[in-house]
Amino acid sequence: MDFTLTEEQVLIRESLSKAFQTDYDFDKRRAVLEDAATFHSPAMWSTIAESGFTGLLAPEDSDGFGGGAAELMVVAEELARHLSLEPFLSSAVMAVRLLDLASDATERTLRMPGLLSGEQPGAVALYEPGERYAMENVATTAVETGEGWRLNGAKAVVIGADAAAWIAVSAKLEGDDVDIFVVETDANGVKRNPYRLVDGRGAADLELKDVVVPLSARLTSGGDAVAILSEVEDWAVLTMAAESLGAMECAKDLTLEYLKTRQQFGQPIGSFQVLQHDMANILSEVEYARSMVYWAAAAMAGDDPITRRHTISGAKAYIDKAARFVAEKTVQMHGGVGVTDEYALSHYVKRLTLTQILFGDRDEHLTRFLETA
Amino acid sequence: MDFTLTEEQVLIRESLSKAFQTDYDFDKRRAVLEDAATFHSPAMWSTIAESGFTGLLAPEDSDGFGGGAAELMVVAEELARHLSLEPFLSSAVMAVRLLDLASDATERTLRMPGLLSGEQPGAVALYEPGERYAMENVATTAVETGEGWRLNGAKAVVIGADAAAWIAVSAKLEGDDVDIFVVETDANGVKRNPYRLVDGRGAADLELKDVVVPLSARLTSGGDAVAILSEVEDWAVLTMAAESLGAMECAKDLTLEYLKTRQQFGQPIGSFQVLQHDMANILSEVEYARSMVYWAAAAMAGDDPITRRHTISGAKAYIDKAARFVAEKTVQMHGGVGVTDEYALSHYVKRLTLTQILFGDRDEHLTRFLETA
Amino acid sequence: MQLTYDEDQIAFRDEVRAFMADKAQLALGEDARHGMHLTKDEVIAWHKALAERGWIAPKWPVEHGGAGWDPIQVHIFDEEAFAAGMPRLPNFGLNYVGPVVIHFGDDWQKERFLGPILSGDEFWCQGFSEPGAGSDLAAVGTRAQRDGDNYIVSGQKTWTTQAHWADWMFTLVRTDREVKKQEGISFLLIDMKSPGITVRPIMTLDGEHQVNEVFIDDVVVPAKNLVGEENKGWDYAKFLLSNERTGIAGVGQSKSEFARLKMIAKTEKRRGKPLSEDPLFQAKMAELELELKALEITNLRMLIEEKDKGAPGPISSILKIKGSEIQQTLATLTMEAAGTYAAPFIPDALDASWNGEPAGPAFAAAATPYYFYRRKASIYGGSNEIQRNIIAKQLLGL
Amino acid sequence: MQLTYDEDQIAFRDEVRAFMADKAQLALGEDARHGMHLTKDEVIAWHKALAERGWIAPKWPVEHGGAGWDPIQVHIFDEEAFAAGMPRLPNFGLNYVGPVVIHFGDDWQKERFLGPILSGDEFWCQGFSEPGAGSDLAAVGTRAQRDGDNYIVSGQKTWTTQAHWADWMFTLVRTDREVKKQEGISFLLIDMKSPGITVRPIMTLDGEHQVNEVFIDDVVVPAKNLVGEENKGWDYAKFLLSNERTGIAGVGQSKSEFARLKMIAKTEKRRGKPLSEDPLFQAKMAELELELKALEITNLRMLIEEKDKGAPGPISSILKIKGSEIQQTLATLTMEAAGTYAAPFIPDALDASWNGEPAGPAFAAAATPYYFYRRKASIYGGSNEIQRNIIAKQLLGL
Repeated sequence: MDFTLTEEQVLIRESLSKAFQTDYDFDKRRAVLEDAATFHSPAMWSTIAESGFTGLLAPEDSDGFGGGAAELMVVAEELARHLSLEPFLSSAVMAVRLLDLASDATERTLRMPGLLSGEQPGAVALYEPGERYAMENVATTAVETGEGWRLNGAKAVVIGADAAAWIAVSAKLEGDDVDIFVVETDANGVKRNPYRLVDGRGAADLELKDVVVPLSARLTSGGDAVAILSEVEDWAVLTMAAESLGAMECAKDLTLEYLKTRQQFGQPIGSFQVLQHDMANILSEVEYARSMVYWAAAAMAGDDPITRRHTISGAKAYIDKAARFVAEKTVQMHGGVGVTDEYALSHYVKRLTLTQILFGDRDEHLTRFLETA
Repeated sequence: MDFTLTEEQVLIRESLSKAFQTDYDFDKRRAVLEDAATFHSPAMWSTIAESGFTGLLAPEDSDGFGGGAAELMVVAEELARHLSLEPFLSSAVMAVRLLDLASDATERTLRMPGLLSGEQPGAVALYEPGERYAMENVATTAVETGEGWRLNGAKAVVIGADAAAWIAVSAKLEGDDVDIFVVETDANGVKRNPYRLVDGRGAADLELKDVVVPLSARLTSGGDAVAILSEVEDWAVLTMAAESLGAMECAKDLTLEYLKTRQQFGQPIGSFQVLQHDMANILSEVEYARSMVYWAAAAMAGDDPITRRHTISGAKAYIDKAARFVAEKTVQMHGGVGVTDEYALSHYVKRLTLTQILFGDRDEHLTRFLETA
Repeated sequence: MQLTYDEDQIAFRDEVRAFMADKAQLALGEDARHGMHLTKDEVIAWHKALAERGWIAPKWPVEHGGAGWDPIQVHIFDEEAFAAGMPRLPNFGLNYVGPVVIHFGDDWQKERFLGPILSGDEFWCQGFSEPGAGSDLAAVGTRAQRDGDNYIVSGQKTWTTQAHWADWMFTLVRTDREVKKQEGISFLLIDMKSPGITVRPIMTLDGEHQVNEVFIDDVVVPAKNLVGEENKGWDYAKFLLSNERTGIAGVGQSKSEFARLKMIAKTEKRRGKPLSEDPLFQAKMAELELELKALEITNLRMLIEEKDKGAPGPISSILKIKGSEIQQTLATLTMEAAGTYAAPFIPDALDASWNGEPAGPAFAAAATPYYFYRRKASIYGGSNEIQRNIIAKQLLGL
Repeated sequence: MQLTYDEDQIAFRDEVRAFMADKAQLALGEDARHGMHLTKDEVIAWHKALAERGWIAPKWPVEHGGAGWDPIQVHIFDEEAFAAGMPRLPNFGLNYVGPVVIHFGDDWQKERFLGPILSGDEFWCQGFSEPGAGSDLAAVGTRAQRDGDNYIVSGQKTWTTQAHWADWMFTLVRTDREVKKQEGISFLLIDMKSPGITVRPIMTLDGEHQVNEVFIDDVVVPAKNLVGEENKGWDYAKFLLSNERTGIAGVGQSKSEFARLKMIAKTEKRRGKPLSEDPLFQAKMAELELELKALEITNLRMLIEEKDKGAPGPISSILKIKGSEIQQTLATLTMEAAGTYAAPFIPDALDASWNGEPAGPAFAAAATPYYFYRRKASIYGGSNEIQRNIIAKQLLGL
């Protein structure tokens, strides 16, 4: 039993942190946030790709780093600390894992280099409008034609779809099998409605109207889609959990600092017992959340998909509660300053709110935790 | 709109309080509590009956006081303040309301005087073992015989059954109608297993083995039992709500006093901000609970049984939460003293715990509140 | 013990309800309910309608153009207005500075200021908070130096809601630094068009511009704009804050928002079933409904006490706490109801004039911004921590 | 990052597990799990079995008869023992005073006291708390006056668990009143059979007699019973309290209680369905299970830190808080599971020898008393409020 990071993991964290410290401070990031056309920083994204982080989870035979859940945990925590707006989650986690799990060698050879170089980011669509977090409810259809497959349907809140060169979507075939197809975002009939998410990252709703894709675009066969997308979702949930932890740590540190410096009624507000106890509770919840991220990371290494999902969902349910508590409490303890956009806390709070929403909220994961028990 | 008590209601409260103050102080009550044979004080019970409180809810044409929910609220709150162990709930609320609602004039004329004099207390059995709070699940059977009805079955945790001269029970007839029967506790085949409840009041489990009752013992016909028992239960729930309020008020007062007098680390513990805020929350919850008792009392006067039940259940769900919070928090704020039997607080805490359990817990009433919306 | 309105109150309610029905075209219905922003014109139209009816200033005495209602009537009016989807009006003039001028102002001030407040021709903002002071309102650093017929005022205010709309600002300024902090404060009315006033927007995490910093740099303010006596400003501020307490529970608005949430729960699905059939979501809804019921009845108890005794007293602190918690839970559950569609964040979509493409159901666009917005409910007007301090000291004697 | 036991730890766990299986007849199975009280004989039988195996004092050094285990081993042992339903042993001798005597006692004291603790022949109680001191342990009023080879001790102790069973009591006594309160305290061992000792039971709200007042009236205590130096007792007390922190999370016991609650939920019905299919009850169970999992992993993190660095440090305060909250929630849900049958209160029914008629399912009799009993979990050993003070001061620097 060992909870320490390997030397390699420490190096990963440090090199990532350094890249962000120099090129992505609060003001530079603000400029990215105010850019209405590109929702992230192409320069930062290049740096991330050049440093090899885009290949963190790609297998070594695809020129990836071959990292696993522990490495992802380290990276995601750090990305959240620096409030990254880059499409790491959508492309380097979800698209990479999907290609690795779903596609044959040809497709992988074709698309992995673009993911790793960062120049052809991918995205994965999990849900459809009105279906909340039920990815097994697929109304999008795929009909075989002479030239390939014709897709029709819609996908909701596809993370990173704004920046993606291609998007993986599930669609129902005749006979009700659900398979995964790759759609180029510039194909005819693909309509994206891009927007920022709560924390500033990009996403889009997706409409597919008679979109024709080649036969090779079908990544799975025989209805494997839901199992594979579930595993991709589990990776995404782990990413959210680790991001949440990173954001909680920063919100905690900012608040502790504020308690020590901010004066009211002639004394630092940290001298008030109620705020001391609040702060003790925050520290405590962050520590417990960290334990739950470890638990989730360890589960991703396991073989049994039910146990994996049970643990991932349990961890998300716990961490979402901690995230809400820390986000709401740290704002409250800051008073007015906590709600201003110009102070970093509100940005961590937004991230903590987003991580609660994406890939299943607390109620959803509590239910999944019980179902998989 | 008016939230004040009438002069008459104030008089009721004061005369009841006076009777308890003189004859039922903490030590005298302790003696009652330690009496293994009789779970209440026959002397105090006589005083209550002589003062007319046993007839509070009985109609005037039965020589009762003809009071309603507001009067019951006042009395129950006061009984809880004095930690009464007397069978008021079982006999003066449940049995009186049952007789009034269910029985014909003959039976009422026969039994009401015994209830009012306190000499022949009654009790009402609502639930069966293993069925929790589902009074519609009746396994007890009633079979007509030449001489009357033969009853077989069991009833769970019948409040006041230890002291009762008769008990009203539901039983299923041929054809699945459920009706209410009166059983004399000294009848052949009636077995009681008496015990004290959490707060010291008496109750018993009841077994009926080939108990034969006369034809006149059937109080309802055509399966009215559940509707009538539901109304009796609603009266009991209102009693619990008002008792809970009285006990919360006392727990609050004891704790405030303790905060002001108890010294630790060289200062009264009431100077610690965390305890001040706890106390503010307690005050607040007690005020809100009081409002919910008013809401419940007002609902008992209404005509529509669904609305009545909706309100009663909503109030109980709210008040149970407040009761748990106040009980647990006041113990915590007292530290070790709070868990000792010799200090009054623990007795209020026990009462607050019991009121959460009896006649449906919070989950049950939340569900009922939703079902009746 | 009588929990329903009496005949007069019911008649009053019916009168208000009829008025609301009559003015239904002014309410922005679904848009307003879904958290869309109103234009100034829309707000003014509603203001004028109320002014015309003599209902624009519910609590002002009739001789000053008010409705002269008692607290219960004010409550009934609020409930009906919110139920009908009418917008909340900016209240810095009507509910804050207006009563102060009526009670403590001189004839010239009454003549000059009350009319434009009633007509809606002048908007006000509140210059109380200062940087670094937080809930310690008496820590006023802005200085006003008497100079002939004027005061020369310098300092800074912050969290000034709608300063960018306002024509006037009522302020606390320090006129004596030698005495206890509460004793050297004056209550001064400042024209926002005065040279030396600079308004800097503060963007908040809901993506909105509502509050501002106001820099006051050697601003010349005529001495006739001083309300009451010099150095007595703290008394007027306390009077103003105690008025703020009425209506602090926000019962009417929360009831209207709860009704909307119930509608939403009927259409939004979780695992193929509407949220109105989801046991976990329903349990949260039921608990919230009961909290709101407890607040409503307790608020009525306090209003009757206020009606009988003239002032709500410190017990209103408990209303502020639960009222704000309920507002926050309402926003939280609405956000949860939006599911995945709580994630997109498009503040522009809240402008009625926006013509971009919405993501998800109509209510979803405002759900998360509103959740963020409601974080303020437990901070402003004296944070909930301050309210608990008040309860402990003033009600419990701790 | 490796979240599972290593090979050595698994081998150790299997060894413990085999031992537990071997001694299964000593566990009182259902009775113990249902909260029935053990007789002193039953407790002693288990004590002797462990003593024989050399496992009675897990953390004592081997040369003093201990097992010499590291914190992870102690944790594994606890988990297995609780999972097998073995009773918790009184730990005032083994875990509290024993290590103090080992570290600070002289040879005579080691010779005299350690053996009977290991053999189970002498029970101990802890004379720290005094009336009116509460969580302020240094507020010691009991005085010890040196008189030749003896101390004459007078004062009063309270909340003294099992004083009515104990042969000996270790106490904090005041030997100097002129200095700071922490500096005039000594650590003295008192024979409970000494003339002048009076034990008065304190009944608690769970209907039990576990704690006592101990009156000490001019009791003559030989000076050789002084541990370490005079006036250094506070140091030894702090050492003792820091040992108390290991195992404070109560993970093993809570896991065993959770498993039992899961069984109960399968049989108890609500509205015709078992609680294990009731959405509200299941949501509470799931939340509790996750709290317990978070506690378990965090506890392991701390244990490894303790193993590596030698001491758990103040971070263990967070374990105490959550550990006690979980214990309380477990008791609360068990009470809720009992439904109507949580209402009867028959303390006698918890004696295995009782032959009255039970009311309701077997687990129900102990459910509400246990809920009451568990109220103490957030009070003793430094209340949770004190723990938060410690976190704020020692970990956060506030």
